[in-house]
Amino acid sequence: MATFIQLIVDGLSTGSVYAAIALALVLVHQATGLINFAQGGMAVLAAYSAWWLLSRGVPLVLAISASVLLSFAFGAVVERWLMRRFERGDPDTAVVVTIGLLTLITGVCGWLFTYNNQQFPSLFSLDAVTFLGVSVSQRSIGTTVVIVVVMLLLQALFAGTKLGLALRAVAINPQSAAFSGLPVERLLMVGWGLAAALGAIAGALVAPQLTLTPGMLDNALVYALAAVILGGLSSPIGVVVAAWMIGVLENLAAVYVPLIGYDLKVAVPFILIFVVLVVRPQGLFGRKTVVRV
Amino acid sequence: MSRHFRSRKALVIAVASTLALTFAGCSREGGGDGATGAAASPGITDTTVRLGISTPLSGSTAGPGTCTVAGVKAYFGAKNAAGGVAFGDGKTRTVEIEALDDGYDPQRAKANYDSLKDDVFAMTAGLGTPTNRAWREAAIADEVPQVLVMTGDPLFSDTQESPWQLGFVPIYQNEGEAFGKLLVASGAPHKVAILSQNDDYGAGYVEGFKSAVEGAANIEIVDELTYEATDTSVDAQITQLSASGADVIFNAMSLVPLVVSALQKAQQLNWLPSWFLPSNTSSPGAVVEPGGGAAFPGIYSVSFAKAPASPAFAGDEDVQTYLAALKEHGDYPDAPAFPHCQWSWMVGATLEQAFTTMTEPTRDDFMRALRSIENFEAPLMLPGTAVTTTESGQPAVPTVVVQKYNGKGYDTVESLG
Amino acid sequence: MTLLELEDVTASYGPVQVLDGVSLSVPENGAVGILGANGAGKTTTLRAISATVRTGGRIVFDGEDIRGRRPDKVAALGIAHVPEGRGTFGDLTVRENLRVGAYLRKDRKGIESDIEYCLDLFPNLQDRIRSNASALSGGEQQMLAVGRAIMSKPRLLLLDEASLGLAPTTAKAVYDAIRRLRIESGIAMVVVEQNANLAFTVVDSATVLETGRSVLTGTSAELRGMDEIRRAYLGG
Amino acid sequence: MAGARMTTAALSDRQRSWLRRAGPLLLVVVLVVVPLVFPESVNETIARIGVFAVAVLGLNVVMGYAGQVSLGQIFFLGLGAYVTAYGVSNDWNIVVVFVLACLIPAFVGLLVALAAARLGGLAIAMVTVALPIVGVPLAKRLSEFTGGSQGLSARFGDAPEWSGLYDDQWRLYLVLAIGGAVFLLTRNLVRGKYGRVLGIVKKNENVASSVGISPYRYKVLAFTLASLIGGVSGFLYMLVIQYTSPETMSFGHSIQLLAAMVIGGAASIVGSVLGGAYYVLVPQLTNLVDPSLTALLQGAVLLVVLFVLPGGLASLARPLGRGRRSRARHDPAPLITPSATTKSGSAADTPETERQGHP
Repeated sequence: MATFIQLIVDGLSTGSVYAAIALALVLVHQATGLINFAQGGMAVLAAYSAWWLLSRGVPLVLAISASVLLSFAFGAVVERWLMRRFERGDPDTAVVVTIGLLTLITGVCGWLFTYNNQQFPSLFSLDAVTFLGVSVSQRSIGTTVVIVVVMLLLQALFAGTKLGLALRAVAINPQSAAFSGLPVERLLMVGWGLAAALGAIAGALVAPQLTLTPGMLDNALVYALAAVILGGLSSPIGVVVAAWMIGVLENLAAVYVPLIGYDLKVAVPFILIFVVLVVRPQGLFGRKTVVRV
Repeated sequence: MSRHFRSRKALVIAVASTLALTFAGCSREGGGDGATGAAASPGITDTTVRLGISTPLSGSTAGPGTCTVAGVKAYFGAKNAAGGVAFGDGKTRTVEIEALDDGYDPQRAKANYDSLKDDVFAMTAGLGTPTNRAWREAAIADEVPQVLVMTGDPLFSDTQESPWQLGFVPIYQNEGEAFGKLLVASGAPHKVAILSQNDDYGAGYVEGFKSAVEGAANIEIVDELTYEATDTSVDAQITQLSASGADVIFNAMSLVPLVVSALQKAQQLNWLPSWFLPSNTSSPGAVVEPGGGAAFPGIYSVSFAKAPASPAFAGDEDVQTYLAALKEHGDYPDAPAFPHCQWSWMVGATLEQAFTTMTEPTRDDFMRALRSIENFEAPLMLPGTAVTTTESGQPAVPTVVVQKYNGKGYDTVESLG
Repeated sequence: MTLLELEDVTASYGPVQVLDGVSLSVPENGAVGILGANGAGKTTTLRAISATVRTGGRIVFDGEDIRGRRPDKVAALGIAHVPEGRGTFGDLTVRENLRVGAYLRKDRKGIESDIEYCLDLFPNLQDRIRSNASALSGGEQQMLAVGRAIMSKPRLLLLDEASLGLAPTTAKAVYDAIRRLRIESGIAMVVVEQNANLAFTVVDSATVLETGRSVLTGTSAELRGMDEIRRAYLGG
Repeated sequence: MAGARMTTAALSDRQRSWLRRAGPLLLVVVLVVVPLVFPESVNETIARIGVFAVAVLGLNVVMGYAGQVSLGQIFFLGLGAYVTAYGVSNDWNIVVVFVLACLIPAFVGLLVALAAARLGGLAIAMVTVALPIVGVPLAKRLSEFTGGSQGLSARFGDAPEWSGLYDDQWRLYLVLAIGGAVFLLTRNLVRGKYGRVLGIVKKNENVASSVGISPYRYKVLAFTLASLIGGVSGFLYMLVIQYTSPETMSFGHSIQLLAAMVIGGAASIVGSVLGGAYYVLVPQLTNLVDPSLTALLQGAVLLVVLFVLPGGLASLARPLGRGRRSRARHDPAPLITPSATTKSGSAADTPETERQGHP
């Protein structure tokens, strides 16, 4: 029984890693209508910039804050000088451009910082907290708490604020948004910037656990995508819940379903997606929506 | 000649084709004759010899992949700077390295081989089982040496199956076996949990380990799990294994981040077994220290190379020469984070050893020379290990020694505890 | 007093010239129709005004030449464009659509009372206030599009083919509401409409375009009386 | 203005009619001669391009022409390769092996599509992501058939004695013949009735339904066809590479294949060839420049190419060939334009279009 509960707790903390990237994917999708494959790569770049500052003696919190700000600027620049050319064309092309961006960023990280694993210090201690025979590290708790806070902020941004509404409007229909006086181009830049800044937070949260390499988030990206689809593209709460579900069910399936086992547990999120989408095409929490990947 | 020449029967009916055959005749000649006369193989002249490497320099295995090039480049870079390598035929040649990136994609590895095979004398040092297997048969057909490659796949060390191949690093089975023997020899009862990578690497380790502990009354394997190289976490596996009550974990894992987090996770669960790590993921600085290895009763690994980061070898002459050359000629300014850098340096030394006994500038003679090295102590090798290429079924480095983490680096141990 | 004046406006998409000298004058509180065949440049004329196509000539709004400004800056001057195909925000609810329309306004209370006004003008939207726009019927979407546009409290409304794809009764309901809006608010309008009969229920005068050129301008009454207009645009 | 346009159109018409008559013949002659004149390494490169051109073509059928996002095309290449490797190493008749390498992936594709196409576009994307992601560990588990992570080698297609050809020449002929046949059949298909129907389904499923076309059936058809073509590319993969392992069908390669399709030019036959060439040549090019900067250079090349040619490399070839098939942009048609010519001229420069609305 203790193992069972421990597996659930482990699943939740793994799920939090997926959730961190998934939230950034949701943000950029809500703000630009795109699935951004480079989201993980931008988070890695942010983590490297924080790591570089650390190695120059900047305190951790300051380094992470600086990387968040830098990422905001980087995201805005990417939108302005790269994505803008593709924003009104074929969405498939724009997605492939983000794939190219991911490749480029990975290459730049590898070139500047090598492909070696770098240790990235955590904001939270690795010490375990034990409760009812279940132990969990303070790092996992801290990561999860930050993610929940970010999730609530995002939810509030989209549901309640004028900026959130404007970002979504621009993503859905830039022309009508302009007819209503929305500064479309600036809002697109802000959308990319915010997503990149959120990615920087995600990067700093998960880098201590995954250790910093240029391809650190490649494997997590697939899970994050699955969480995004499962949770519903428009709902931050939905994707975080979906990411946790994936993390937990994956563990339980691996241990308790012999046919699946540890090797095929990666199928779990997709089975889950299949089952859920049959019942609710818009995802667990999403509203009915028209999506292009 | 690299390829078997076949007489051209006139088959082609079309006039255009006949015309083209003439062109073909032109373009097909020219390749093949080396500058030293009819006997020389491609890629070798009186003054130079060219070696090819196809290895991952991008993607998830780029870290160790970069090392496989850096070591060889550093070794021959230093030799070239000192005038070159004296070959057994009395000529001194400089060694050129042509390294290509395959991104761990078998298809690209084959493409790299295709583009290199007529320009290089031999292929060497490349990392990866599927990427080396992808062109193994082609290399046999073309009679191109594919030697001292970085894979523990036993196929490459089987002289019958792979006449033009030779693996460098110990086959995975040997490494697993070495630790198994140590465990059996301890005499004390041990419960072992196994966590291995779900591929030939993990399976090879486990196979070797099991063969060593088979029938031993004091060893019981209580649980055995796998993980995928694409997983982001092995927390669930560690949780499950911790419940097995094992006091030893045999952990055949090739990914540094996952090893680090496995060590951390076990501590969190307050499960502190003796820990076995493979040779390629036991770096003191990059793995054990960040993983908090000191908390465990013992971290064991197998090795045949001196770890430059270990204080025991900080003043070692071999190590210092190596580190200086790596920086200067290997295009590798940082402290090497993977043992593959050291291994590939040894590959360089082993190649030189073969070169010095080569009497003809041919691939055939090179293979003969390479296959007749015995007990060669390459630089950076640990006492008790040596390069021996005369034994079929075994790679160039057939033996490893078991080591135990001492808080900074590793000490060779004869027994558990 | 003239609110909007187009003088010899030209426009092109890449190498293809679509407007070749359009002139138009909209008085304060007035409503002008644009008639013409497919491809005559009606929609492009509206796009020229709202700055979503590159143009030449002069476009004077409230005494200022606004040609070449950014679309959102033009909108900020008080020009609201209801594009062909409605251009609602499909994934936003009806209320959110209306709030986006009021993006430039800061008066919370005024916005709320204008939302109420929109719902009064288009009672169909009342029940669908929480629905996504994409779930609305075509007529409801058209109403929402007009509502979204007037939420910005514009001085000039550009209306493009508001009856397109709607059942005749629905189209009439939309135009009834637009006429009421005109009477109650005095917003000036430029109305592009295939169905000239519908357009004449709202506009005072109209311009006829042919291959990107203004060929005829007159009051509603004058134009209704002309045979060729009747044949071409009024269905006999 | 209009007059000038007419002249260009007439010119290119004349050009095209000349090309139409002489082009195929010229192409066949070139294809027959090419394997004979080039050195071995070039032949091998061309053969590899052929393999991936076919793979990209399959992806184009489902994505470019039918508009269904597929992130898993590499799975069918891998499946075809495994079937081929298994058949060859068990000494089955090579024709039987080829047929199975087509039919088994097609059948699997059909099963997947029957389930996924019912769910709509997004689910197809996610189900197709699952194919390579789950396919890799599945291939390892079925090691009895797949050789596990060590993969399967299978050498076949050596030049028969009577041909008097080198192996690489013979193999290249096989690739050109099989690949050429697939291209020809696909070309006829997408330019015919099916192609038009797929175009309607891509543009607007509701419209398709309203004119009596079942979008479901055509999506399933396109997906099955893409899987079959993927299987063929897998067969060719084994012919040329002679080795396959779970690594062959990794998700990363699937994404690269997608990039190759877009770079080549979506919904374009020529684009598929160019995409295959891109997939094979760019890694060789980056190796030539600096092997340690592969990712950086590849990313940069991809971005530069798309920045200059958002329509892909095929848009370079377009003015020469079938010039005016206007690309499927999401252009709400700012005005009811008088002719198709005007429209294709305007598409590129339309200042504001609705990016995402109601399909």
